[in-house]
Amino acid sequence: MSKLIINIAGHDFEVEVNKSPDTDGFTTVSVNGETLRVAIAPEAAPTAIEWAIVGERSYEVLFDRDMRSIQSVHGHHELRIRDLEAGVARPRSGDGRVKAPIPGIIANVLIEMEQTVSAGQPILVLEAMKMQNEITAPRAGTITTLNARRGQTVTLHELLVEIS
Amino acid sequence: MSKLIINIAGHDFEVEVNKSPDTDGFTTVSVNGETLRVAIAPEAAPTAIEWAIVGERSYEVLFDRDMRSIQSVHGHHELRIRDLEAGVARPRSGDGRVKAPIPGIIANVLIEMEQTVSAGQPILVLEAMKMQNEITAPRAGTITTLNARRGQTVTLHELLVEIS
Amino acid sequence: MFQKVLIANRGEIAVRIVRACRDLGLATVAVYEPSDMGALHVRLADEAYILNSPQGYRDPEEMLAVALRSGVDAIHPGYGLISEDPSFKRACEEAGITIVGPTSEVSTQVRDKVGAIQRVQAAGMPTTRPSTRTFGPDEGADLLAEAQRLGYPLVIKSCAGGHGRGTALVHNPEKLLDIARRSSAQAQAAYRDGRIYLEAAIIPSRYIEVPILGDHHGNIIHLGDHDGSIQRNTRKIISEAPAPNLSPSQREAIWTSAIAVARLFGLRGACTIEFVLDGAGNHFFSEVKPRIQVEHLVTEMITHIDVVREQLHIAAGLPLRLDQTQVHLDGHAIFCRINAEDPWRNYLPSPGLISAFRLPGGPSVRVDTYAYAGAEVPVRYDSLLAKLVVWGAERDECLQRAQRALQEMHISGIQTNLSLLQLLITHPEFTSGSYTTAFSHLKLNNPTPPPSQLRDLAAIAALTYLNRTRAAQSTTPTAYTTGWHRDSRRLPQ
Amino acid sequence: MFQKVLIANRGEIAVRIVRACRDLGLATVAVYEPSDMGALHVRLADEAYILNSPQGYRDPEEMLAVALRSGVDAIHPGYGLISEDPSFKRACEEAGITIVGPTSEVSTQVRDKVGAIQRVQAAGMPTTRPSTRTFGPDEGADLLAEAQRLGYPLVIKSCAGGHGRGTALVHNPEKLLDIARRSSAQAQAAYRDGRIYLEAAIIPSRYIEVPILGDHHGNIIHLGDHDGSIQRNTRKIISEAPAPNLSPSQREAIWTSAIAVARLFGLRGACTIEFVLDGAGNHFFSEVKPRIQVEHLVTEMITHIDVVREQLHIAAGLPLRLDQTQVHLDGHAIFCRINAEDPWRNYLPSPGLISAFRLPGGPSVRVDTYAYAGAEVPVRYDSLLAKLVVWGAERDECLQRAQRALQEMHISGIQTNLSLLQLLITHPEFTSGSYTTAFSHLKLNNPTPPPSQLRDLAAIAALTYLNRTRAAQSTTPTAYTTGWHRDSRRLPQ
Repeated sequence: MSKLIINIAGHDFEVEVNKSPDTDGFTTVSVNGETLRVAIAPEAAPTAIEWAIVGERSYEVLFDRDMRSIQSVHGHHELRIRDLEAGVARPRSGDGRVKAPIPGIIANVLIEMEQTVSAGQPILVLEAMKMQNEITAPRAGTITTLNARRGQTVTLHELLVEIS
Repeated sequence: MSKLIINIAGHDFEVEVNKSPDTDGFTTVSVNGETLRVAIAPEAAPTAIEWAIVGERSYEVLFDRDMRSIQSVHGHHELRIRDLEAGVARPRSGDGRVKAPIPGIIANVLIEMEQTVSAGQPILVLEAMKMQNEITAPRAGTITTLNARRGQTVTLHELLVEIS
Repeated sequence: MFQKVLIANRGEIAVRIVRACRDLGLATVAVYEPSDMGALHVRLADEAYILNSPQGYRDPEEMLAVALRSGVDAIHPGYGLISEDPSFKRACEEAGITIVGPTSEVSTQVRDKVGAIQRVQAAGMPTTRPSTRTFGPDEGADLLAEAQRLGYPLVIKSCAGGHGRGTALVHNPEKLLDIARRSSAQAQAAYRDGRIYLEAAIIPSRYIEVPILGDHHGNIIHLGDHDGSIQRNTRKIISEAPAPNLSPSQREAIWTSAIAVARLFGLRGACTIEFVLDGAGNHFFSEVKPRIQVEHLVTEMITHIDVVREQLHIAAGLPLRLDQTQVHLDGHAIFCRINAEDPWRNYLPSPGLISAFRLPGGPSVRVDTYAYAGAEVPVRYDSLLAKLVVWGAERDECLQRAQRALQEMHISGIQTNLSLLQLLITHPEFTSGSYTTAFSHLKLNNPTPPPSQLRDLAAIAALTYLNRTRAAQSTTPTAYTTGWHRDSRRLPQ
Repeated sequence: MFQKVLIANRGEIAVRIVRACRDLGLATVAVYEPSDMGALHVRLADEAYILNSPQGYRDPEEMLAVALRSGVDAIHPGYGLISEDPSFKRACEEAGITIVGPTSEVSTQVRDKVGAIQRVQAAGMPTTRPSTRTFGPDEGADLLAEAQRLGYPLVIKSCAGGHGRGTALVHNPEKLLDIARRSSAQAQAAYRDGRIYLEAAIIPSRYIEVPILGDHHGNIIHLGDHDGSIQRNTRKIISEAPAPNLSPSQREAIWTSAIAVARLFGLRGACTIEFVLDGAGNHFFSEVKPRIQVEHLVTEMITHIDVVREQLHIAAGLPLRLDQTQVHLDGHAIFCRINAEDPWRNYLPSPGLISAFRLPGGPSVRVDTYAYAGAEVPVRYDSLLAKLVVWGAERDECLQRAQRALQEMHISGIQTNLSLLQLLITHPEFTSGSYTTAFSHLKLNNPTPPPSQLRDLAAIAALTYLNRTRAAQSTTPTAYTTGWHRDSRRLPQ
């Protein structure tokens, strides 16, 4: 038995999962105390297109890499998963490191070392795929690392800025 | 340097390959003494659709699992590859074991133990995907193993018959 | 119009029906056998019910139970499976659920192929000459006597199913019983019905098919014609619309016959009237298909009519939205049936995981399929994998585009008949449009490309071989290390 | 007709041109930068030449050298890259190689957007009101003075490219220079040309586009119209044909203007005449696109004309095969541009390996793309991944089908704007057809599904999470083990 809190589009659901599927492939899941029979695609291979059947309702779903969003024909929703067995919850947003989200060229540096920034403030412009992409501060703080200069080519996940 | 004999659609080609591709990704290959520059898809991942560029000619190719056929827009051709470094050539056709090529049900058994069969003679009928599929003897000989009876369900590659 | 439709089928046709319902804003209910749980028709439907009885898709009672449980107001049966089962239709009618297609009564009448021919004959129209009755697999003596009466050559046909599995030409009495047994077994495997009948053979012959639409208000229109003469391994794999090499008056005569047959039987919904054409160009009624055709795409391309949408409209009791003068037959279309099978190994079915899958694109190209990269071709069902149709303003343009689309389409992981289709559509007998059913038995030679191309392919094969053996050093199959890799492969006739 | 055609482009448009050539039986020559070696346009062409200069696809000299070396008799430049470069066209003309599209002279004239507007104005037709000249990024004072003369609100436009990157609305002088600098930088990134000009804003406005075909014999026809008002992140992502909510007389007037503009410039081949429509329904000439449009599929669906095929016919000197009365505008089409980008993260481009890819099918649905499962979305190029177009006899049918096709389409491994497109085409302002360019800036709320659906999705997410963490026990990303997984995502406006 696993217990999770699933937050979809701002709504909390308490989910309990009985881990062994029956012979038809359905697993019994309780959501906010309501019992559902749920079948999902047997393997989460990267090439698989994920599907699920809940009772007699059919779904195709698309999670992003970190399961922070769920997409279906019903729309694109933010997703937060809290595994009650994995201990204390820690928000991920505390991280002040800014890494290159895609490879590209630094088109503009909008901040300086030691500068104070607010969350959401544009700090860099990264040119990639013929677009100028603004990179914003993930949190408020002071710039303590600045590894980006105009015209510089950066690789995926390269550390560009740190905000403390 | 590797040396191979490639037989396509009954035509022999002696191929020598210089193993290191140049910076553009082209490898120098000699075919019957003629020098060609060849680039092929970097990895043969099962999900990849294989392509090649020979000089300035572009190809998409499809090999079957054992590289015994090659398909392109120019047609479907039998292929035999002889690797001169892999020692003496041994024809594969000597094998008299008949395995289930696909899962299915034995719809009919057309031979008996100890019976003499000729190459190409129908020996079994396997029903699968709503079709009756005739299985023929891969070589002439005597039936020495018979593991198939009418109505039996067989799995992929299950040994059904042996001809000695 | 309906609110919610149950799709009593699987595979690409179930997907096709889900699409038509969605395009009309109707909710869809899919059914699935356990082995089809992740199939596309299940994924795309709004609701999905598992079928637990051993008969699965072929169980009329469980199907009706799902219909009642899910609260649908209509059932679309597709083709095959229980689509032509009059008892299922009757049960639906009695339960007050609309079943898309002709009534159970009409289905019973046209299902009796011999009876249907006799009725058309009685109405004064030309028909093929069938045996007076049908035969089980063990009625050898009676069959021989009836064959004698009809005269040779003759054609054995299955009572169930179409022109396909079970159909065989017999030239003399010596071979009749052997071929009949084989036909019966094929029909049994394909349609779960081993009964057969005989028909005087017409040689050379062509199969000309006329799709019609009939509503509940007495309106019947035809949607042109197509040629379904080309089969391989007992399956129609290429159709083209309009049928080539027919004069306007021949075509008009066939259409008129088709409408007359449709009126005679009171056909409703989308049906197809099938004719055999003899060498002199005379047409003979052969049978009625009281359901959507596999190759209906070829009709949709030349009429711009969504036939499944029209089926739903008609079933809902709405009058036809077009009269005959509003049906514009525009250009030319070629349909190819892509099967998961290996034509170079006696059409051995090829189930398994599709590792790569790329569809052709561009203008006037359409592919209907349940498959995609990463999908599984199941072992249990028919080998029909995808349906390709292309359109062109002229036949030549259409031929060129069909060739291009087949070249572009790529499927690996399993074997398909794509290379066979390429051979067929570039064959002079096909490109000239002069083919008959005899083309189905023509031995095809794989043309050898010019030496420079073979040389290039040899270089590619060598480099690929070296890459693969290097990559998989430890897991090299024995076949790779024994020196020669070969297999004798010829295209069976 | 030509024997062999060089395609001086990449991506889906290069693939589209290969298809058109194949459909005509012409040999094709592709070019590729080293990073595009395995790209689809290279695979599908008969020949492929590597471009070694650092400018690659944008190097007119190397392109011409390949054309001469490969012995082609025509070049199709597609759109973007060097397709509108008069110097490349002139070099081809001088080398005796036909370049598909208008002459270098005409290209020079229409490339000067301000000059083109002035010429149309001089011919007595209504036009937008542009600045008298163009500006570089550092001409702030002059720009302010010119803006004062034109009056606010006004639109900054890039000299190169289309309505897209660089276009920005300015309401007052305080913001002009900041916005102009940004526009210029965007245009520089997208088109390698940072020059801009100003235009008096028309609010509310719609962009109405009229594709035309002109041959070398003085014949010019139009192919209806479409609405290109809807942009997101400076790109037209939805087009529909015909443009909704136009009266027959408005439409007729716009078509007449388009033909007149085409005659004025002596346009040949496939070009598009763009107009701005004001709130009162008056139209104003805005610019000429002297090349195939990204969204030409929308025209092909309502006319059944293969526009690229016609381009080749015209370039070969053949007269138009249709006159205006033979162009039947049939039904309705909606076009969606599918980009490799994350609309939920400020449209961040999303290169990478496409792990799953499934196209929609069924009648009247078409997707043109260079992508397939296992293909790579390259880092270096535009985010345009696929083009979806659907057709319906009526606008409502078309809308329903567009929604269905977007739901069916599945791409994973990279981020795409599919869910954004779904939001847009189901938005009341879009479905009513009453939208203007203001719709491009509308903040969209992701509607919350009913609680029972959220509950189901929660159950699915939980089970998937458990499966994934179980499967990848050792390689679990830290994010999975810290308890909360979250990210604040809002759709930028």
